[in-house]
Formats: sequence, C-alpha cells, structure tokens
Amino acid sequence: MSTDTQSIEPVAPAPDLVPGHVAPQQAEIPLALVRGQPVLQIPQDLYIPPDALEVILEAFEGPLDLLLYLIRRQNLDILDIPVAEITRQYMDYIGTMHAMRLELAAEYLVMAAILAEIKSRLLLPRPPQEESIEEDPRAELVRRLQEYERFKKAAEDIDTLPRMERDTDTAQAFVPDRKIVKLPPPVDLREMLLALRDVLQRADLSGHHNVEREPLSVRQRMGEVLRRLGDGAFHRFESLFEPAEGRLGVVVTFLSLLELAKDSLIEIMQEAPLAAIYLKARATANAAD
Amino acid sequence: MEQQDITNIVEAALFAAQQPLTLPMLAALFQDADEVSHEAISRALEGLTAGCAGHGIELVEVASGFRYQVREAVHPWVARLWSERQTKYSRALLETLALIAYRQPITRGEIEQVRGVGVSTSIIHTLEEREWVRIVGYRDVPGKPALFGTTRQFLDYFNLKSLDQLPTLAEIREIADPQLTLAADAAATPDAAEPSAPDAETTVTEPAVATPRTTEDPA
Amino acid sequence: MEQQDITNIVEAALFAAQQPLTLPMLAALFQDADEVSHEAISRALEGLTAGCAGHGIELVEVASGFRYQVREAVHPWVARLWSERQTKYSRALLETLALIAYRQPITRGEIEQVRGVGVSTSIIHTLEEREWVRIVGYRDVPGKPALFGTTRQFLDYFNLKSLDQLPTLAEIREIADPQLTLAADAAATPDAAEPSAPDAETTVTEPAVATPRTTEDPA
Repeated sequence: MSTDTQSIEPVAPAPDLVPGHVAPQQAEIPLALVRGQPVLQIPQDLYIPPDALEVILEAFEGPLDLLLYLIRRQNLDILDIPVAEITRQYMDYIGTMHAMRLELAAEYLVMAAILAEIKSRLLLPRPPQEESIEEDPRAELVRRLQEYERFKKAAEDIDTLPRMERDTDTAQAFVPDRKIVKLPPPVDLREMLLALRDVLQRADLSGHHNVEREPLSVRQRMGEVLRRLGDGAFHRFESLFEPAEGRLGVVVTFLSLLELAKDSLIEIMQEAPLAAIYLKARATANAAD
Repeated sequence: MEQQDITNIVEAALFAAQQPLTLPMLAALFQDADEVSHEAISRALEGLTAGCAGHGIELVEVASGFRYQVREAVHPWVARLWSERQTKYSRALLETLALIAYRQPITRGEIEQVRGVGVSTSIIHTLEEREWVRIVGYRDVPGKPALFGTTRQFLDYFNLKSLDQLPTLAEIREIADPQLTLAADAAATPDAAEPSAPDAETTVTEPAVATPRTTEDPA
Repeated sequence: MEQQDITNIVEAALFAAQQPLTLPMLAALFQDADEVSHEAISRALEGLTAGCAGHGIELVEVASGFRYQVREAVHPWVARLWSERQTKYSRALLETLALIAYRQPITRGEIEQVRGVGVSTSIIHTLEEREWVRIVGYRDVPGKPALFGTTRQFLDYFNLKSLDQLPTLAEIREIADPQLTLAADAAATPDAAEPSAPDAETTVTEPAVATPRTTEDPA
C-alpha cells in the first residue's frame, strides 16, 4: 500500500512524460483505440505522431482526471498528496503538451496555477499562533478531486449496468391486426338528463305531448316482455312472470302487460272464462318484412 | 453447444428481431466454434412451436420466415392497446337515448315527434352498436316500425340497478343546470357517497362512476 | 374470466406493446364484464415471470412498467442481428449522465464545476435526443441556466425501477487534522511521516476501488 517513502521514490519519474518515453497510462487500460487497436503502451524508441499523442491527451477527462491518474499511479492517498511532487509531474505533462504544440484546454493551465499556489503556501513558514486555525491549503483541491472521483466511479458503475441494445433488447411479438380500435366516447349521465330536460321543454312549448309520472321499471319491463313475445307465437300469461322476483316483480310485469295492451302492442286472448290466458305481440320482425 | 442453449438463443432472436427470421438467418447467429447444425436449429424451432401451446402467443412460419405473433383468441383484448377515443356524442344522440330510456318501448317516429326533428339512422346505429338500445318489438301500424328499448349494458354503464333509479321526468324538468339533484343516484353508486361529502346524496356524482375505464388509455 | 385466459392476454399484450406496461394499463385491457381484478393480473405477472425460467427471455419490471426482454446470457448471439450499432458511450457522456442522475436538478455549469472541464453541447444534445435527460426547470440566477434531470426512459434503458437502484456514490473523506496531514505532506523527511502513518494505513482504500472497473476503453 501507499507509504510516504514510496511517494518520494522516483518510481514514476518525469521522464515518463517526455516524448519517446512511456506515456501516461491508466494501469492496464488501453490508453486509446487507434484504428480499432488498443494502445497500451507507446513504443519508446519510435517517433510518436502528434495525433497519437492527442488521442492520449483525450484519454483524460480534464485536469482533475489527470491529477487523479498521477496520484493513483503511485498508490498515494488522496488525503495526503505530496503536492510538490505531483505539481512537478503535472507541469512536465503540460510542458510536453506544449512542446508538441498541442492545443491545451484552458482548464489545464488553470489547474497548473492552482497547484503552484498551493505549493507556495505550503512552503511559506506558518505563524505558530495561526497554525490551528489555518486550513490545509490542499483541502479544497482534495475535496474537488474526491468529488470528481466519485462521479468518475459513478459513471463507470452506470456503464456496468445491464443496458438496452448492449446487454439486452426488448422481446416483441408480431400483432397480425394492428389497426386502431375506436373506443366510443364516455357519456355522463347528467349530460343525458340535461339533454332530456331540453327536449321536454321544447315538447311542452309545442304543447302536444304530456309526459306523466310513472315508474320507469314498468317501461323497462314492457321492452323485456315484448322481446319475449318477439317470436310472434302465443305465450301463456303465467310464463311471463318470474316468481323469483317476488311480489314487486310480479306487479311490475302485470302493470307492463296492461300498458302494452293499452298501447296496442300486445293481444290478450282467453277462449273461455277461467281458461288459460294467452298473449301475443301484435307485430313481429317477420311480419314487418 | 447444448440444444437448450441453441433453443434459448433462437427464441430470444425471434423475439428481438423486427422481421421474421429464416433458418439461414438464425444459423448466421452462431459461429463455427458453436458447432450448431441446421438440424439443431430446426429442433429448436419445433420445440419452441410446441412450447407455445396454451400460451397467448404462437410461433408461426410465414413467407419470409419464422415469427412469434399474438394469438387470434386474445387479439380483441390486446387490440385495446391501440384504442383511441372518439369525439363526444351529439346532443341529438343524447336526447334520443334519453327518450328511449324514459319512453320505451318507443318507435323512431315517436322520438321524432317529441324532439320535433328527425332522428338520423346513424344515431340509432351508434346506440345499437354500443349495445345500449335494441329493438324489442314492432308496432302494429302500417310500416311496422321497430320499438326500441334500453339494455342491461345501458344500466351497467351508468351503474344503475334498474331504470327506477333514474330521476322522474317531473324531477328532470325542475333541475337547474349547475345542481342536478338526483336522489336515486346515491343509491345506485354507494362508492360515490364519500363520508366527507354528505351532499353527495343529492348531487350528481356520476362522472366518477360512468367513466372508470376511460381514464387509462394505454395508447 | 379464467386465470389462464387472463395470463395469456397479459402475456400477449406485453409482447405486443412497444413500451413497458403498468398494472393499470394491463387492467384497462379488460372490460367490466370480464371481471378481472388487479390481483388476478398480479398473479398473471408472477406466473409469467416464473414461466421464463430456463428460457432465452425474461419478464422484468422497470420504471415504466413490465416488459419482456432478452436475457443477458444469450444477448451476444442475438446482437448479431444488428451488425452496426452504437452501444458504447464516451466517458465524458457517462460522467455527465452520472452527475445529472445523482445531482438532479443540476445546471451545465455545475456539472462543469465538478468535472473540471467544459461539457460539450453535443453531449447534452445526445442525452436529450436519447430522452435520458430533459430540462426540468431553470435556476433563478443571472442567465437563467437550465436545470437537467433524468427521465423514465433513462431508468428503462438501464434496467432500473427507480433512481434508488443506482449504485451508491462513494463517500467523501475529510482531511482529519491539518497538522498531521501537513506534516505528512512534507514527506521529503521520512521522520515527519511517522505520526501519520497508521492513519494513512486505515484510510487508504481508494486505489482498490478506483482501478478494477476500468476495463473498458475510455474513448
């Protein structure tokens, strides 16, 4: 693990960053893909084309990423960065980029200034009485590095989540008939009643239709009875009653029969007193044809 | 490669593909190292076809290859995924429906007499298609006009046990637009009578009842 | 309606739909007359989930509902159906996405602050085009910068039911004692490092976390 002695040993010295030497690389990770081939290591004795170096530069997501790399490469604790050494390595890297005449994002230069500032503050002798109050000059940088690192890690974690297209796809079956079904509109009962009220008002004005008060269940039953008689045959009076409905049901059916007769929709026949009563619809679908 | 693995790959590919897949297309999914014969793929297809028995989908071979498709038997339900609502009904339709409900059995001519205007055939068709009204008989007059009545589906839609739960005509004539009182309604819709709203007994709470499955349109 | 019929309809609907279906959406496929309870639909989903065991596909629940999808184990074969497909995303894009996911609502400036570099417009565009992020509001500061948040499609795409299922963020550690750490920094002198050594031993856990995951090409 990281110890302070390791951190000062020249295990990863600046020559790393000089063109022609081993370029920065993240552990065993390929630095970049050049024409589909992973670049793990830059050949030491070969000329590096500037665009290849550019690819390497692009392997870093900015100065925080580069700093993290420099720290991690040496197994240093992020809370305990040897600023002087890291600054030197960072500057070497920037210098190399300059030497290659590569366009360097302004953020890299801003970070260089921040590092230089921290280094100078660490070198300044601290007044003894202020020692306990003064914050570690590295604190803000350490906080930013950690904050960046946690989201760098979060991005890696998100990348490992099983995701559509790469790790799975939706499973679908063909639907032979995909035409859109038209659903009827919803109807509000209140709306229907208001419509009826308007009709009634109009009917009242024209004056020739008087609507009396009557139980609607009788009207409903009238339709039901008519349907049963729809075959045009004679039906026994008793067969139209449903004993399970109780007395009220019997009354409703009876009243509906009277209404139907009054409205000349049915015929009621009895051959002789006390003989069976038969009913028949006066008109049926067949007769209508 | 094991037959089970081949079958699973073929199954997943058929479900993932947007078009039917032919045997050569399925074979192309495997590499030489997988050592998968055409026979093994045919066996997979046979196994998968048999595996669909009793399921809502089936594996069929059409001109351009094999595909999974929704069985005809369940299509009426599945089709509701793409349903869309029509626009509102006309006032004429609502008046016609109300008159059939209150004056049944009633002929089209009688409806026209009350409304003072003609009733279009399409209105009657719409109401019949929705199975809210139906012909219950014929009047014994020249032309033998059909008599219309409401159905059980009509009662179900409006959450009524019987037509008696509708307000009487006299009550309707007295209603003012904003506060339509409907005494029978509370009995018809016990759920609608919230404990917090005692006046729900006297006011119309129908919309909540009448439109329950219209709120979730999957399309 | 029989449970088997309900299960078959739910199965077919899930396979027929273009996007995941929620329980209410599935319930809307049935009509009152079918008499299908939410419990029956839940039982159907349970049965279908169990029925996928040993198959090439599985039934999963993501943010927008239930969907059938190809099992990871067979996906490499299935993926050969599509020869050219963009499935890799740059580190810059993933880091931006991570910040929006964990820190939403967040402005572009705030993302740049954490990452230490500018966020290119094309990254934001890509994320919006994929419908993974969207503008959820504007911060009330000069310039009224847009605030970004993630969408349900983002969760669906990454097989998540909710943001809670995202991997937990690493913790931030504080520099404990300025004097000790300052002393450690002056590490040029080995003696000075002595007092801080045990502290460092216990807290250095980071490298183990930071390295092993980065097996993928960062580009």
